[in-house]
Amino acid sequence: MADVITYRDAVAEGLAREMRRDASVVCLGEDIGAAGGVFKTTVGLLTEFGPERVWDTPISEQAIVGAAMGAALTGMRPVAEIMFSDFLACCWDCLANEIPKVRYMTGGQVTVPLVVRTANGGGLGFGAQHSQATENWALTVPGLKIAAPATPADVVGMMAAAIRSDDPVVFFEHKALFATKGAPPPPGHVVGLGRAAVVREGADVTLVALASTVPLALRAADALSGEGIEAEVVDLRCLVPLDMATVLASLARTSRLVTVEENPYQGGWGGTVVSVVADEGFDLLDAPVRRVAGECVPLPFADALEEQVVPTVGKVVAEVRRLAAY
Amino acid sequence: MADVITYRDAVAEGLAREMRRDASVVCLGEDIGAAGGVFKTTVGLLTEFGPERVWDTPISEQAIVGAAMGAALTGMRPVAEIMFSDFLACCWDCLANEIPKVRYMTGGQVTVPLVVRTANGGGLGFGAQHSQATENWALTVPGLKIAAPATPADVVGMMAAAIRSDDPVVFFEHKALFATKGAPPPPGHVVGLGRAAVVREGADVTLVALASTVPLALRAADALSGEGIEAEVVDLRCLVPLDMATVLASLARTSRLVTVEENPYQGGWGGTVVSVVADEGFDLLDAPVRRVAGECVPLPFADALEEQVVPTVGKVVAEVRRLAAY
Amino acid sequence: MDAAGLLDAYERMAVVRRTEKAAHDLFLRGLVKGTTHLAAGQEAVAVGASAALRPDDYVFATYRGHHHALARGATPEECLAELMSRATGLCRAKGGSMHLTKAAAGMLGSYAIVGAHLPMAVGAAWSARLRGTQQLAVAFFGDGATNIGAFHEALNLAAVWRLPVLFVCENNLYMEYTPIAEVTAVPRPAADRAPAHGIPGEVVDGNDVEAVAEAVERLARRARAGDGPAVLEAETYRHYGHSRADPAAYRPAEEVERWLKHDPLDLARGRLAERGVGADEIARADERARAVVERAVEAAGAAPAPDPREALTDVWADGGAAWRT
Amino acid sequence: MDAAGLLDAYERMAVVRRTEKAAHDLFLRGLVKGTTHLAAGQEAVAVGASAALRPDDYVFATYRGHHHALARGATPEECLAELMSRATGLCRAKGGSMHLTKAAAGMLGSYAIVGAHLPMAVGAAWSARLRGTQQLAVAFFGDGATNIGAFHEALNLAAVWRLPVLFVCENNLYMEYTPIAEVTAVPRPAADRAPAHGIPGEVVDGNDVEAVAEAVERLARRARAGDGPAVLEAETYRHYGHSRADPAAYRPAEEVERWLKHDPLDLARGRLAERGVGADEIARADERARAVVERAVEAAGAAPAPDPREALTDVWADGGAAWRT
Ligand SMILES: Cc1ncc(C[n+]2csc(CCOP(=O)(O)OP(=O)(O)O)c2C)c(N)n1
Ligand SMILES: Cc1ncc(C[n+]2csc(CCOP(=O)(O)OP(=O)(O)O)c2C)c(N)n1
Ligand SMILES: [Mg+2]
Ligand SMILES: [Mg+2]
Repeated sequence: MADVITYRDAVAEGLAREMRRDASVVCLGEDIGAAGGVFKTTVGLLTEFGPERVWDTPISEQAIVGAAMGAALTGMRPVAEIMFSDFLACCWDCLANEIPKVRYMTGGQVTVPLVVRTANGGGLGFGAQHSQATENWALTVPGLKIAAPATPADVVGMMAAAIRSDDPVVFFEHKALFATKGAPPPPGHVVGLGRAAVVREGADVTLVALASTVPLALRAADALSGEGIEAEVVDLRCLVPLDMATVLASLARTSRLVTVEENPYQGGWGGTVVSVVADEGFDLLDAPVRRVAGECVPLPFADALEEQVVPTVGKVVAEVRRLAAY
Repeated sequence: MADVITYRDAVAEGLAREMRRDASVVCLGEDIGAAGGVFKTTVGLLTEFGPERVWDTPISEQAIVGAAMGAALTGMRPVAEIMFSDFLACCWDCLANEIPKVRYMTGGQVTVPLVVRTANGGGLGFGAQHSQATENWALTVPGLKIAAPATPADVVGMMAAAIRSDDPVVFFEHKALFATKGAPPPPGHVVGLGRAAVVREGADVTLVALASTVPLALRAADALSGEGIEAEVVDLRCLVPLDMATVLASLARTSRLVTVEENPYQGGWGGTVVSVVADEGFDLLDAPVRRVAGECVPLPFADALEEQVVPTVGKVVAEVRRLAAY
Repeated sequence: MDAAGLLDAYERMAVVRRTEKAAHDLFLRGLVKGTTHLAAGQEAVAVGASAALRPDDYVFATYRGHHHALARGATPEECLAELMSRATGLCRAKGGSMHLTKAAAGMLGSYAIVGAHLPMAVGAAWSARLRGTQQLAVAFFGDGATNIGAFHEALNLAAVWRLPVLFVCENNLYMEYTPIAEVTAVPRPAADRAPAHGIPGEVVDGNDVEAVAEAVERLARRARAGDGPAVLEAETYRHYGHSRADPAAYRPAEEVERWLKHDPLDLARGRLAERGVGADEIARADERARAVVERAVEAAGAAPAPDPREALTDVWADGGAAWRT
Repeated sequence: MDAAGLLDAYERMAVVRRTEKAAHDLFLRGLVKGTTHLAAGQEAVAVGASAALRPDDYVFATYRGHHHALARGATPEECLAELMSRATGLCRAKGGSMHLTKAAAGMLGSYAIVGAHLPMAVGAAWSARLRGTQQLAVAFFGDGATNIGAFHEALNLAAVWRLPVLFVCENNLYMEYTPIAEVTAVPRPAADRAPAHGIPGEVVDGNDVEAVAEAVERLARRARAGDGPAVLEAETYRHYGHSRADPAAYRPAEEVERWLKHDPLDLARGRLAERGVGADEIARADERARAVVERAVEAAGAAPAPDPREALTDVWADGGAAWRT
């Protein structure tokens, strides 16, 4: 293996590893076969595994996710691709009302071991209907596990965990990270779901980040370091299970917290994190908690406008400065 | 008019008042015409306004909400009924990706003056797919106004505001409140969207509630009063616009805050409220903030089980006691 | 069907009929909470189809699914216990009337959002094909479901992949309270849509248990042979209202009368007589049905309520419900 | 069409063709960010349909919608300025290539989620009927959209309510990279689905601007007269790949060649000659098209970027974006 791998290639690698391990893993989605996916995240799978393992579908998101559910109920481990996470809306009934509830409402008679992979987030200039960070949609629904890796190694390790999970997992691959590179994962690499990572240590403030905002928070931390403020950066990696233990432990060291979220402030995941902190971590706090999140608007097309509404290094730095001065 | 009106009748009354005022108001939905709605919330409309104003539809949630959008773009003020709020998932693309974004992404060329009414929440024993409180789904999407009245008078007054609004409004009618009664609204009653109401004053703790949890919070406040704890109860009435000014003003008086939410803790609206409080109201807080919310599970069928997972008077009282003792 | 087979089918239908009656009475007595959607009148669809299926085939049904659960082997006691919120219910009182499920018998669920389960059935058929098991998947749904998008997406995908799945529409002429004809652009809501997806669409007398069994058997054979899915539209009628205590006043009296005269149990009884099955034998079948449902009502009523702690189990495969550390 | 009408249509198509070429070049030069879905090759559908519509009719299009915006009266400059993120763009740089909209000209938007705008067109037609205006609504969409649920829900509702709406499919044989035939159970993805909703489904040569205009005119007349919706499937082909710099290597060379020989502009040019329009007149039309697009590229390029404060306007009808107090 090369000494670096892109996040994009890591997706295909993560899928291929599990497909080699387990014949019950099958993929379906639009243009994932011969075309290798519109983001080239399934390149090579059709060639290696053939058309009985990699299925091109019509533009039928409800049928894709519903079929995945039916297959998962009957012995397979399907991995469905929904091309852009905005389109989760097109199969939201299945994803919100069926998949996460069927085990519970049958009194545990069935399991639903499936993965729904999707390209999430902004930064590529695709406009209001192809740029949303929709991980917070999934968070509103109990019964879904939610993975959102920030590095190529985590893509592979979390993909392994997601596919092996007997529970349904929504796997958010971030569009703006596809071209990023990182250390390749060792063979057999598995990153259990629900374990956050402290990706930078620091004593002054905790930055809680996810997916695209992890490198952003790290850049902000570097900038702050020059001003004598040392930020600890926690990569949540999953929203469910949510590793509040790691967040609270970090807060115990730093006493200050900022969430860095791409999803909008209203209804964003940071609200859930902050509300746990404002309850269980209240005594640890030396300053207000801040959320640097998306503005509560649709995503505009022009870069000059988009910059105004998504989290940026500058915004994180400014908020942390305010907190440090508190 | 009688000296009390049910919440259920208030829905039909609110609709009728606006339909009388404005010929561009038209209703569509499943079984809303001859049948008067499955919750009897549109009784009398077909008779009074005829089939050109009240339209029965097929079971086609995407077509219902999409058609409402198309009509709203072209000079009408449609009011679409989605029978149960769980089924918003069946038209989530239109509701999350189209309706709230079209004005913004066309640079303000169009407006979308429509209302989507829906029966929300649990308490009637309808099980996992007909009992959800899904107001938090709508909160994840900038561009939707969100109304959720708790009393018959507010139903009428907020319906007037919602229908007159040039912005799209999701109007959550609570199933468990349909049979409740209250003072009838005066003629011309309008309750502007985005104005919370302090429905009980008290100096010791602020309870922030919405729709079904308003009467619940009031009962808890009564119980607590017997123990010498005076709770102020804020009925948010809307999630967007969110009246944080009223919440923060109350907190300034009480220094303690508990949200009472029917939606699940994870991704629930209380997270957004609490995160604003933990930021802008941090100095006002004398104790941790607590959220009494739905458990993070699908809604179980049996009463004995449902009670475990929804907010109850007992749970609110217990949390407030803990805070008061802090 | 031979006489013995038909008698067996008759008895199964009688059990469904009586279970539904029991559910109705228990609802009126306040012992079943929430709502029920009874299938009395539609028994022949479930029992006829089941007679033609293999034990390892998959069935997906709707909120109006008691008859399918029973036809696939759930006992009246399990079903009624579920409706009565008992720990011994099919879903341990977590599902309720709308979600009867007996996974161990291939009855993979009753789903309460119209149309949602059709793609699932497609997926189960796809899985069967991938595993090479010759299993069939059957989705039962109402006439109203044919106007929702998921229906069409499911049919097209099943057709393109030539999957062993049958789409069985129970056309009972009504959605909740609105006649299907008022909101549907074609006369046969299901069968007339099949050609849009290149698959056969048949209509059958859904009150004739033998006709249903014959049609399902034939279409199943075809599907198992790799010739792809089919749509079967079964014409039938519900004896009760849509749900709860709906008196169904929106239905013309002569329509109700006509259909009550075309009762699936009467029809089967007539056929049994034609085939020389004596009235006493039929009476014994009726009596067995009566007894089993009577015992079921008692046993379900006597069963304990669920342990409240059950509310926080079964979200995840590990049995728990923890969403955070 | 008479000679003058056809020449006008030809010039309009030439403007579209050149605008798309300009967009393509600007994209490759990094001056258009994100993505573009070009309609070169499909001009005749937009221009032919527009020729048959009234100015107050409503048009709903997809992310591949430049030709529809232009056909309805948006200028190349407005369109290119939008693609180039300029303040003078059709949507003030908030929409981008996928969302060209000119509401003032009844072009009520380009929508980027497949199928979503079909119900909207139904709603606009419903509104026209309620207001008694005899306006028509037209939804343009791709072959791929015929497999998504919203398509069927829209057709059925339009049929049941007999609304003045036309569903015009631009069948260019491909979704993004997958041939439509591989994932669709019937040969004519749109026209073969129309009977499932009791409405006529016609096929037309989508590269023949006159044929398109004729068909739309005829179906529009019918719809305005209260005879309900129709499906028109226009066979056409895109000259570029699906989006961005897709080289469309998945398309067989002989297929591409065949379709390039059946170019809508060539076809119209031939017809013009047949009708005695001289080569010089056609050349002048070409020259006008060239000039308008050249000026558009310059003007758009010279236009200012949007004011960053615009990011927080236009969520609400009051012009603002405040979600809380
Ligand atoms: C998507 C969706 N919309 C609406 C409903 C409410 N609803 C429940 S049953 C029903 C009527 C269904 O009619 P049909 O499909 O004919 O089945 P039947 O009840 O007659 O068996 C409706 C509208 C629902 N459950 N799901
Ligand atoms: C619901 C949905 N699924 C997937 C996509 C991604 N996507 C964009 S264009 C496209 C192909 C559409 O094909 P077709 O309808 O034939 O239109 P064409 O691009 O050929 O004009 C797909 C799959 C989308 N935009 N929306
Ligand atoms: Mg029916
Ligand atoms: Mg196409």
